[in-house]
Amino acid sequence: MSTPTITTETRPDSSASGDALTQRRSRPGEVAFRLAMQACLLIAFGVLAALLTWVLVKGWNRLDSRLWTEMPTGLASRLDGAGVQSALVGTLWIISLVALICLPIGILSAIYLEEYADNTRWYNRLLELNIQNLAGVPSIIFGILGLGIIARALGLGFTVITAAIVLSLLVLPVVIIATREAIRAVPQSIRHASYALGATKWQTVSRQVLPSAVPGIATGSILALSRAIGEAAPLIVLGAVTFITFNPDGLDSGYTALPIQIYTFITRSQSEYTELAAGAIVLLLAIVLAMNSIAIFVRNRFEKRW
Amino acid sequence: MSTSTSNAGSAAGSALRRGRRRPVDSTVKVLLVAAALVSVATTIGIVIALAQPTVGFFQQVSIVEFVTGTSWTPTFAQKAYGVLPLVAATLTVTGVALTIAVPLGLGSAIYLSEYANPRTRKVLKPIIELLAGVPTVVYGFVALFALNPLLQRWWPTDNGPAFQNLLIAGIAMGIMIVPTIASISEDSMAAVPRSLREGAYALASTKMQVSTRVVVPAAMSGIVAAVVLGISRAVGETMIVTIAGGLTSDRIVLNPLEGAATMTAFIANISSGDIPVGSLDYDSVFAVGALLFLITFALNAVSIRMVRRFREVYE
Amino acid sequence: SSNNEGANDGELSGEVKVNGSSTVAPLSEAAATFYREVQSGVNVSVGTSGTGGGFERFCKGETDISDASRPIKESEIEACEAAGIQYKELVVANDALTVVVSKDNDWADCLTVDQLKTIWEPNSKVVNWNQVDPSFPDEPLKLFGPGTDSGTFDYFTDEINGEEGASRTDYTASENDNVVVQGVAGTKGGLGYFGFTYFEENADKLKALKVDGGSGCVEPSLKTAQENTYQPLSRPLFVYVSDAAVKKEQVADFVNFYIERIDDIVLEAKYVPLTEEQKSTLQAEFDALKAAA
Amino acid sequence: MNPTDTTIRPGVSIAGVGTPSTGAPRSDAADPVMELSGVSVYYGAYEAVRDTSMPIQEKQITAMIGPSGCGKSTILRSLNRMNDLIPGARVSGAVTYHGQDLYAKDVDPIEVRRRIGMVFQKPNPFPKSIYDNVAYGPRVTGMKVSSMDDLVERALRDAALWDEVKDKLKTSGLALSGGQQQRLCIARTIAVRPEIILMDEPCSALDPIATAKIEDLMSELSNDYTIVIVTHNMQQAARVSHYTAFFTAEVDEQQERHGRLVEFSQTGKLFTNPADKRTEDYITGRFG
Amino acid sequence: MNPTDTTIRPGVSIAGVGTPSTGAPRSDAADPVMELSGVSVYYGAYEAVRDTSMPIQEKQITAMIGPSGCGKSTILRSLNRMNDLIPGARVSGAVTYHGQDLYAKDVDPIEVRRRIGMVFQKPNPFPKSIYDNVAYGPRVTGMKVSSMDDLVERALRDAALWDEVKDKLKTSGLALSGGQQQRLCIARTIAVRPEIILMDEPCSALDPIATAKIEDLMSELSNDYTIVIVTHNMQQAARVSHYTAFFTAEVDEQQERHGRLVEFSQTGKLFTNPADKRTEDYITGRFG
Ligand SMILES: Nc1ncnc2c1ncn2[C@@H]1O[C@H](COP(=O)(O)OP(=O)(O)OP(=O)(O)O)[C@@H](O)[C@H]1O
Ligand SMILES: Nc1ncnc2c1ncn2[C@@H]1O[C@H](COP(=O)(O)OP(=O)(O)OP(=O)(O)O)[C@@H](O)[C@H]1O
Ligand SMILES: [Mg+2]
Ligand SMILES: [Mg+2]
Repeated sequence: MSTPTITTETRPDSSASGDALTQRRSRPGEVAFRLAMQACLLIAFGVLAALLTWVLVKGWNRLDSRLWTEMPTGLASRLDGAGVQSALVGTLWIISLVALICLPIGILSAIYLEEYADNTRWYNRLLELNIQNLAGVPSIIFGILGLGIIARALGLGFTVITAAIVLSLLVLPVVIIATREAIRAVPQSIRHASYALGATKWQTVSRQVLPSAVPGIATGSILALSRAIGEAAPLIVLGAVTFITFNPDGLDSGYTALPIQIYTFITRSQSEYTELAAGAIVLLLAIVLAMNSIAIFVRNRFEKRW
Repeated sequence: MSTSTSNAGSAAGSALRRGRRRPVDSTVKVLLVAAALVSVATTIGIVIALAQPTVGFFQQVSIVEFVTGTSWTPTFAQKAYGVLPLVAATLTVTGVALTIAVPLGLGSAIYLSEYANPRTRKVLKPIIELLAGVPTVVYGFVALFALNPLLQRWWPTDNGPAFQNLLIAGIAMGIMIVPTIASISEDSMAAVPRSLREGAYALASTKMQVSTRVVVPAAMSGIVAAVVLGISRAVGETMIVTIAGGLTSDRIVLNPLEGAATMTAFIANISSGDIPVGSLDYDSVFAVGALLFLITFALNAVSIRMVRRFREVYE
Repeated sequence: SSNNEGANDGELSGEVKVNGSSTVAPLSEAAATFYREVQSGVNVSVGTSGTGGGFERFCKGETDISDASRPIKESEIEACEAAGIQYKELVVANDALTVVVSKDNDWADCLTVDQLKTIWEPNSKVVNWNQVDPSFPDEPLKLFGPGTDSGTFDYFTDEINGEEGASRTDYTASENDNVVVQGVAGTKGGLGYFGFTYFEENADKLKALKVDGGSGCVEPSLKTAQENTYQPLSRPLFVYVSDAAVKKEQVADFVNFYIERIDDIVLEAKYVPLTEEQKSTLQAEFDALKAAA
Repeated sequence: MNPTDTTIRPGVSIAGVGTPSTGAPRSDAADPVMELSGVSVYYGAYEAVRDTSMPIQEKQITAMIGPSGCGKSTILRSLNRMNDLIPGARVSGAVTYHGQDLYAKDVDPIEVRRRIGMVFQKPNPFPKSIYDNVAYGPRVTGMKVSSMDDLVERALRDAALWDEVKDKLKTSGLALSGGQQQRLCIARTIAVRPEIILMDEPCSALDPIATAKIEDLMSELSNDYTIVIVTHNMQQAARVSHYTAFFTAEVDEQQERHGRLVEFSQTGKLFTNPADKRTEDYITGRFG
Repeated sequence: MNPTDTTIRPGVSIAGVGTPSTGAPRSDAADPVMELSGVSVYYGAYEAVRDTSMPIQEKQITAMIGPSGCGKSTILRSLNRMNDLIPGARVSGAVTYHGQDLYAKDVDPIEVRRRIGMVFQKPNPFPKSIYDNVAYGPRVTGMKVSSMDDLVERALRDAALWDEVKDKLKTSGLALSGGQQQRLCIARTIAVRPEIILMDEPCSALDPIATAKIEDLMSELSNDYTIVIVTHNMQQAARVSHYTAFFTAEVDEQQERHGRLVEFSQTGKLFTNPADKRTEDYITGRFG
């Protein structure tokens, strides 16, 4: 260990300094730190991987086509043959509607904020702040909003469309923020080039900015939808119906959804329910993780690095 | 106008006057503003949905009792409306979650950003982001049926943790938050300009010194924002605590080995319970909801400020 | 698979919306599952918004049938009246609230109502089994119970402590049946109560205590509950049906089916079947309702 | 405003203007097509360039030179209202185009930019095909064209790029080399047949060979177009331009830097016989 | 390796080396403290600079000039193993420091960088206080110092910054002007008392006044330190350096560009009497 004992008055003796380079210092702290950081990564993701594997094992017996071809049953004696088809279809209904409601509104809002709003104006700043705030509001509060305003005040009742609107509002900030970032990543030079050719604002936005931002928007949108798929809390407050043996057939139909179904299974004490819950979780995870993978792939593959 | 001629010079000046109408452009703008107003309507909707029952609640229960009382028993015959037990349970769970998530998340981020080779990072970063999307009901399930038996089995003393307890909910929540904290902190570390690292290496720093003395401090506002986001996710998380956290609320529980109701768990339970809607007890849900809304509001304010500072440093 | 005489044999369609107590839900779910086998065109949904949530919707006309683990309350009656909703209360099953202890508990077999009251009354200071009965060992008492927002809680507190909701507060309450099952099963000195179904489903893990309501120790069972000797903890479970709903063919048919198959349904849901007397009342109430509609 | 009404201000030497026949670099030099008088440009409260007056002669190349930050780009962008796009940017004084004040209330900036095109420092082709890059301007401005193919070909020929890309018009503009990209941007600009082309350091991101090509192209284009070019490279200004404006940054009492036009004259004169000491220092490389 | 054992390769003129007494810019010019022999640097499979041999004389300023992309920065970074930090970067040939091969297996790169400091193109102060910026190096290298305050003061004095910042040592280094930031980076570097300071275009982000200050500072520092500077600005090389290396990029058969050392000699000689035609073209501004 050659701690340089150098005062401010002197510097390394130059004639010796060539050799001094080879007296490699051993740095145990260095190694320990690296290992500690590596351990954090391994522990965190090892535990996560272990848990997900555990769910898979737990639900293994239920992982067959019964899961999506069979309806839930109200008969404890027939749990073995039961599935979660109505919940799966309900989830697909809801998510399609969320896409239809949330994506246009979210993308248009983002265009407004990024391209049109003069952010020196108080109302635009307030708008922006409002969206950032909404992004942090707990999902259960959206359930209260849905119950009081959308189901009751607007009279939409306890239907697929109510659930879709509530979840749309819940993930709207996610779509807006992701879209804004994608739009912001389009270099100013592209806009300037377009304006310099005599294009109007909307021409510039619709023909240059949006096409370039598509990968980022797609990524954000898919992530938002997959979040909506997994949400249970607002639906609990909304009083999602928990036992349904038919698939939704319209906007005003009753529904249940996978996370809700899983939650009710979890609260039952028979072990068949626990297994069924695990099976349904694997199904839910498969959907959510597949969507997230697509999103991340799209981003990494298609997003332009300007 | 034909392609072969350039604009006639002398007439060009006056041709600049606004002549053309652009109806598409003005229509579009109306549409965009309308879309942007949806989020405002959402906030107003939330406030309305919370305000009316909350006001009703506070006409019968004093605000002072609500914010200072140490027992919350609206569903019992002897009613008490002190919200502190719910707040305490929320803080306890959040504390446990952060104790796990902050070191693991930060450590992972440092490893990924400073040590891992680019190929490893390219593989691991998306996986982290993927894991951040696991629905919370899954963590609740895992907490109750996987972590809890482990905890009970390995607990060193006889007096083990309750079946539903804040510790297990906190651990599950911590595991849930790790990817978020890791991912956002890694982003902010990656945003620390290369030039700063080079500057530090050129001053004979070791890798650990560069990480801890230059990169982490420089990325601090991003890291703090990640942690604040983690806090607000923990505070607002419902499913894990509902499934695994317990429902006790008659007293302030600070021992994480006991079960207790968080604000969110209380709301979720009452919403599916048997008490008459519209009663005072039922309205307590909205009072708690309003408090939760205010708390996350404050957290957001902190987080937004942090993110802004983090943006300012290098842009 | 089953012979459903009496009911309209034609193909019915439409919806039947049931909502309410999660305690009663297993009955309605079983009914819905059986019914689907005969009328696959009718969509029966069973929600569990709780008895309160169920009545709220019921009295707004949003649902056809309300599952209830307690009788309708004054405020709810007013709400229904205000909205012009006429209804009938139908008793569809009996339940025996069961007091359970751990299998490791070898000292207690029977508790009197008074003993239960000492344990559960508000501000009770009982924290050890030997405070319940000096002959019991020195074993810490740990209490479990259902969510305090549930009808089960209301009923138990009313019968044991004399007032709905009057209870000590320092026990582990949960909506999740597993919590009581696992909690009591895993704690030597544990004690809890819940519906008979949950005990039956977990009889391998738990031991049910006999209850002495003044005329000796009675164990909870289908028989004692049906014979009404398991007192005071056996209670009725209700379904409320509105006039307006019965006007809908498919709802009337479903309720009719529910009543005809009530024994199968109760058996499937592991509740205590109705007595013959209760059954004829049930049929009579329903007939009256149909006549009114 | 009368385009010849150029106020000569203290500290600014304007030479060779108004006497187009004497020593003018081209015999066909005409009256100014644009005119700046007392133009100041602000970014918020900060006055980036102060009080600039100079003419832009028709079908001539006017160069702006000066050290970094002296406001060359700022002034250039004020000529086709590109500054409108920068929040807080504001122009005072008058910029006229054929006598019409560009900043008058009823002037449509979109029309302005159609007539006064711009080429940027970093080549910025759209992430579209070469063909679509060139066709974009005619499409958005709603030009009535008999054959878009012909128009695209002609623009690419005029930009001396046709031979290099004619077989791959459908490939992305981003797949070209830097110099080709810059010529594509020029082709794109001339496809809408502007009268004036503004170029902001169009060669600074290019290698010497590509630079030479663009310089040749500029001389070629000045037969048909009025060109204003900003450049860091004095040799380039000397090589290609007919008129040169030299800007510098002055520091005021509050230690703020403001851009200032120091000298404007015919290029030959400015480089061989500068009127101002600061110009001389700059062109002899004494600073910068 | 014997430091005077400099192979003269075809195509590279090395003048004024090995004869330090003849026309050497300083009378105290000594033996080379560093020596490059046959150094090539690769990024992955791409050979960015080929076969470079040149000496670095003690307490002299050596400048590297040449067009963009010719590998000046690459060579400079190979002198203190900063290239180690770029994944895939690799050095072949020998770089010696006092005769010790810097790339020998047992050499600790951190020790190397303690002795051979570096200043970058864009000032990159840490987002910490001025004081902490300067104290950073001594702290991380574990220097035993009697008084950190004294050390900081002295480094700031040596970097000609003390008077400007002495009253605000606790404010952030980012709050300084560009020129001050660059001097802060120099102060930070000399605080660890290196023997050699490498500077990669240290003035290119600065205005002329700040540039002049840094140039003065370099001359000052060359009394105590060996300095290697990369610059785009020939005038600057001519003004401050004692030796100059001129690099250019050659295109090979596969159209790949490789950096090459064209000529190395005493600065006066290189600028007044270049041995190579390419050097002459470059310094007379015929390209670049
Ligand atoms: N968008 C802007 N907001 C605020 N200030 C700006 C903006 N753009 C430029 N400036 C400032 O205005 C002044 C002039 O800038 P400008 O870009 O016009 O200089 P320039 O002569 O083109 O320099 P360069 O040769 O570096 O391109 C500078 O001080 C610059 O910092
Ligand atoms: N990290 C890297 N990875 C791959 N190639 C690189 C990297 N850094 C530089 N190069 C390439 O190596 C060559 C030399 O680059 P270098 O930065 O050394 O040039 P330079 O002479 O310093 O140029 P400039 O004057 O623009 O700074 C260039 O072709 C460059 O593209
Ligand atoms: Mg510029
Ligand atoms: Mg370089």
